[in-house]
Amino acid sequence: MIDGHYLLRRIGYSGAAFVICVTLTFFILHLMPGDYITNYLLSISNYLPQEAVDQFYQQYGLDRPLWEQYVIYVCNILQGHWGYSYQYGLPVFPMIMQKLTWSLVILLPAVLLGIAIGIVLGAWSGWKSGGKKDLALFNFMIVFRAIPEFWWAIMAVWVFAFSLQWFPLGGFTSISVLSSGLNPWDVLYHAILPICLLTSFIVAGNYYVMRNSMIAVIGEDYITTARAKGLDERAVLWRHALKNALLPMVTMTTFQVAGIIMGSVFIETVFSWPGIGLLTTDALRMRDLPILEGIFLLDALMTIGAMLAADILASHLDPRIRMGDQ
Amino acid sequence: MSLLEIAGLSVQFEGRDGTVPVLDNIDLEINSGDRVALIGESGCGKTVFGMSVMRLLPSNARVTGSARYAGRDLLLADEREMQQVRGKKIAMISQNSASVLNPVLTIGDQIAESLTIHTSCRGKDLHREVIALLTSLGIERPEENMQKYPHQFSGGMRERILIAMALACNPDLIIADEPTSGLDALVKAQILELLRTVMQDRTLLLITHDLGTASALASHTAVMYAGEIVEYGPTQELFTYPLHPYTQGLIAASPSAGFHPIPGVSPAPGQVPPGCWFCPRCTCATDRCSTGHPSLKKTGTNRQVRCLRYD
Amino acid sequence: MIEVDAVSKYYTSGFFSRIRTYAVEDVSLSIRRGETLGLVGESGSGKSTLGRMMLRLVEPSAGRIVFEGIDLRALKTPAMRQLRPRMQIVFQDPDTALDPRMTIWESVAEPLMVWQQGSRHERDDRVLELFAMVGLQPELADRRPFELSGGQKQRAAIARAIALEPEFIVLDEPTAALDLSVQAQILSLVQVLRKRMNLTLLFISHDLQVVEQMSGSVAVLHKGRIVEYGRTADILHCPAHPYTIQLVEAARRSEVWFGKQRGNPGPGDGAG
Amino acid sequence: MTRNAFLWISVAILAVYFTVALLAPFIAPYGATEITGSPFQPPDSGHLFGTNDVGQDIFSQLVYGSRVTLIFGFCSALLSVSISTCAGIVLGYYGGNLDEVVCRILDILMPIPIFPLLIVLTTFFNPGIVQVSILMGVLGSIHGIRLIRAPALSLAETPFIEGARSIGATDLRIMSRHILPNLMPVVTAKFVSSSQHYLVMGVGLSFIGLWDTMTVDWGSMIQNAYSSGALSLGLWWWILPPGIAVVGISLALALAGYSLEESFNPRLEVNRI
Repeated sequence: MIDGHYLLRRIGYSGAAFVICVTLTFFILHLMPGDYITNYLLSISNYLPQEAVDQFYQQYGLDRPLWEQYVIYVCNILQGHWGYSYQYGLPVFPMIMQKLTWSLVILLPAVLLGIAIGIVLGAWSGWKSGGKKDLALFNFMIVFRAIPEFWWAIMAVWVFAFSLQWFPLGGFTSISVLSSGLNPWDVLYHAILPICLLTSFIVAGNYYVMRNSMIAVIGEDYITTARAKGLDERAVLWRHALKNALLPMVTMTTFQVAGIIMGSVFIETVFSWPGIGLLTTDALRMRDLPILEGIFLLDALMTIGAMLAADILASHLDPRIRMGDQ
Repeated sequence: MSLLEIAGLSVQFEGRDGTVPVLDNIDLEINSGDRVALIGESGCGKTVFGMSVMRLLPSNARVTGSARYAGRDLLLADEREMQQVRGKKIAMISQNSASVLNPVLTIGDQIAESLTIHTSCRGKDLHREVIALLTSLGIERPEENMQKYPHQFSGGMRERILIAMALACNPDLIIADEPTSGLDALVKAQILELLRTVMQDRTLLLITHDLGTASALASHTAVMYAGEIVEYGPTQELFTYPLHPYTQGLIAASPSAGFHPIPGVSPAPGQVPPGCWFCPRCTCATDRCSTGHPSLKKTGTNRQVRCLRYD
Repeated sequence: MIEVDAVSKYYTSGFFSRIRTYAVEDVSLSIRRGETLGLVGESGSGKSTLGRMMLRLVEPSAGRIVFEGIDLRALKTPAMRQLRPRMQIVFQDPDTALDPRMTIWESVAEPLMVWQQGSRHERDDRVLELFAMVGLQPELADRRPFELSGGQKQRAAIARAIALEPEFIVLDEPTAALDLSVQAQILSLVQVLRKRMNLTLLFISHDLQVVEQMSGSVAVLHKGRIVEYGRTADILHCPAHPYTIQLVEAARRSEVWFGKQRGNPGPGDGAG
Repeated sequence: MTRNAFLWISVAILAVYFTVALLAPFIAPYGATEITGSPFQPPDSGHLFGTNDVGQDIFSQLVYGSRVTLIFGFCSALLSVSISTCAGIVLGYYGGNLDEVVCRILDILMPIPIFPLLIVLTTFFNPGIVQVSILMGVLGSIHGIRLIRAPALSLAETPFIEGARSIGATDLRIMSRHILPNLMPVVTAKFVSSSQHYLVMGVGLSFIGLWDTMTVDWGSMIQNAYSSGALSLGLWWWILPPGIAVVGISLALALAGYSLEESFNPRLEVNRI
């Protein structure tokens, strides 16, 4: 049913966006003073045997013309060869993937919970807009969102971990891991506070968008039409208001979720959670460009993919896009 | 037999800067089989009137008076009772605009909706019913069209769909709010013809600013000015022998009469002059018109007028 | 005075598409000085586009528009700008015809400001004069559009349009958004101004009856093409094109519904 | 409290912050990196907010640090909103092929994540506050242009703009006298919300170590205190002042932003009655 042209165009845009990202990282690497192989080798050892340099030059095609290097670079990226970390001398891709797994442990539940709770609260608040409870919740959310994420995290550590000692101060596991191995319950215990914090950030973002969207929808004429048919309020909300209010949410939620990588950087830094966020902070301090570029590429891939999915979902939900708007 | 009896209906809106009166002391009786038109210019409160009977005004509206339907005052009914009335007993054809139909539901779903709430019609029967409705309103290929979404229809077709939605449960009274505004001349003529046919033996409250639409559809006409009814009577009589100076002015201002304008502007809500509200624009006003506010007087068998000249 | 010769306006969708959607197709007409031409058509028939093309507010895709012997399409932007004061437009919807952030005074005075006409003092006098010409009370001068009624806004829009004493005015459904009694006020104002300033008018409307009152000749536009063009009375009495026939019939019918019930109206003859 | 009261309170708070940043040398008793006492001194009359791990005066650091934070937040917001407004108005007003091309490019750029890109670029350039502000402003305007272009486009299609063209007003006059004033509500609200956003982002970036270690600002102060264990050592005067400073200005900007947005968005207002 989906308009094929629309879909093709969207996929084309996504591809172009990724090409731009890859090109960007390629040129950043190449515009570095010196070349990236020398930089890499220098960062792991002070002594540079000429043969090693030559071998690397050949292997990475640095002796070829720029466009050939570019092609090789793109091929490498596509095959998962994302270069070597200055800091650790290890290949970037597996490193990032391993950290990503840890990030997902807190990101996944937070995103799912956050979207669900945010939408429900926002829809309820928008539906009841103007009421006392709505205003109380709305004002609370404004204040909540205004306070920076890392500050919430620090305060949470202070109150819940340090003062009340309900949760550990940070890290992903207790010291007992050395003797008894990784215990899922222990990890969960360490993850609860970060997950709660991340969830509430996502809730706050989605709440605001959903409430506005709901307020816009309940002012529409078709809501009056639905009431004039004799529908009860529940049916008006579920059948007529909710679906329309959710349409702009699809795209906005994607933006929110894509932006959460920033929130997770702070959370992971404050809680020393060994995910992408902590890796980012580490690499930033050490100016470890290949890792940062890898994180950027990964984030770009995820965001571009999420946006594409959101576009397809939106076009599926909204007949005006699906049928190709006249 | 009186189907809907409205007495002393007033509506005020509470805003930031105090209350604004919109409707003042409206009395109107609609008998079964009547087709009553409510004529007025924009801002005179005629749309608010329809919405107040349906109890669909926003929460900052204060409605007083009574609207008795089948012996029950709708203004006192609770929300659950109103839901039983809306769509089933009293249905509405809203002012036609692109936004009155839900953009994400097919028109078949939207028409079937009122049947689902108010009748036990389900499944195949429901499908058949919707198709019958669409066919009776001159929508071709109903099977195919009921799968379409509102944005795929033209203004004229949307109007037909709105009429179908209103007729679905065979209501006792239909309130049509500007059913022909925003349509092109040809389409408007078609819709008027259609409404004439389907409203033949129904009870209709027509809200419009268009004298042509009123005279084509209505058996009785009420003329509103600045939130009150200034004249009421059988349509034909009223247009032939208008009594109130405002009605006379309206008719003279119509295209076929050669655009003789009424001087001045309608007062904004809450800013009516003392005495007769039409007085500052009236060509036959006397001194007493600017002091005493006239009441709606019966003149003749079936006519009422609010003008001091007929006291 | 103004001549439209085989003018078309089409849109292509996308960069590479060759499919043309015509808004106006091969239209020719002419208006003599002091004459009023009515342009009738339903929404989407291209009548507004045609009116705007005659002022070159919309760029025609093909054809010639000649104003007083000057080919408008051949003019460069500065030369066209010099010509603008001689031709004006009044829009359908008074709500959007005036800048919402300007006072009525500023809106009416803007044309004089743009062309630096007279001293500040003289401009003020001129604006007052314009207010009087269109029947606007001077105390409305400092209000903003949202504080005025539709009729008042349309009067202000007309004052702005006549401020530079144009010769040709396009009236794009000036009363379609107005109430009946206000419509009559505006139309009679237009008639008065037309005589007083010897204006040439293009009167665009979807309402045959309005055009009948306003103009001596009429062009009927249907799907971007002129299907009938001639004296108003002739066309109303014996329309030739099927579309016009339908249109006239529809107008007649509503007149019959209404007219047969109308006796002897008039504001003066109350049945006292 | 009414919306206006909120707005004025926010403006007053902002004024205090700006005064402090402007008059920093007169307000701060010591230099930002000057060692003026023994480490970990609790607040007293000599050191209003105590001292940190090397004996620098926290109050002075706070005062000087406001400069970095405010410059980053407001400059990048100003740049981003200026670019967005100019480009948005030009695209919306002229439309046509230029608009089409630019919009498609923006469509493509839209999903590129700005935050990691900024980190990569700053690592590459290794720049100072001004350069990062510029980068941030330019990257941020990718979203901003769209935001301004949409209302500019619908304004450009309204009759009063055509009317202005028909009286012979030049394009420049139309854009500056008609379109821009009508967009001011959107632009103002966008500026306030962007300042808040960028300011917090700047502190955050500094918290995770964007600037070099010599730059004193609120983010690096918090980072310094947190990573040195200020919490577990109970040195509340070390970590609280910069945090409260950020929270204060961020709240003021957020409240101002919401009040503005609400007063310009009649729909939200109606529902508040």
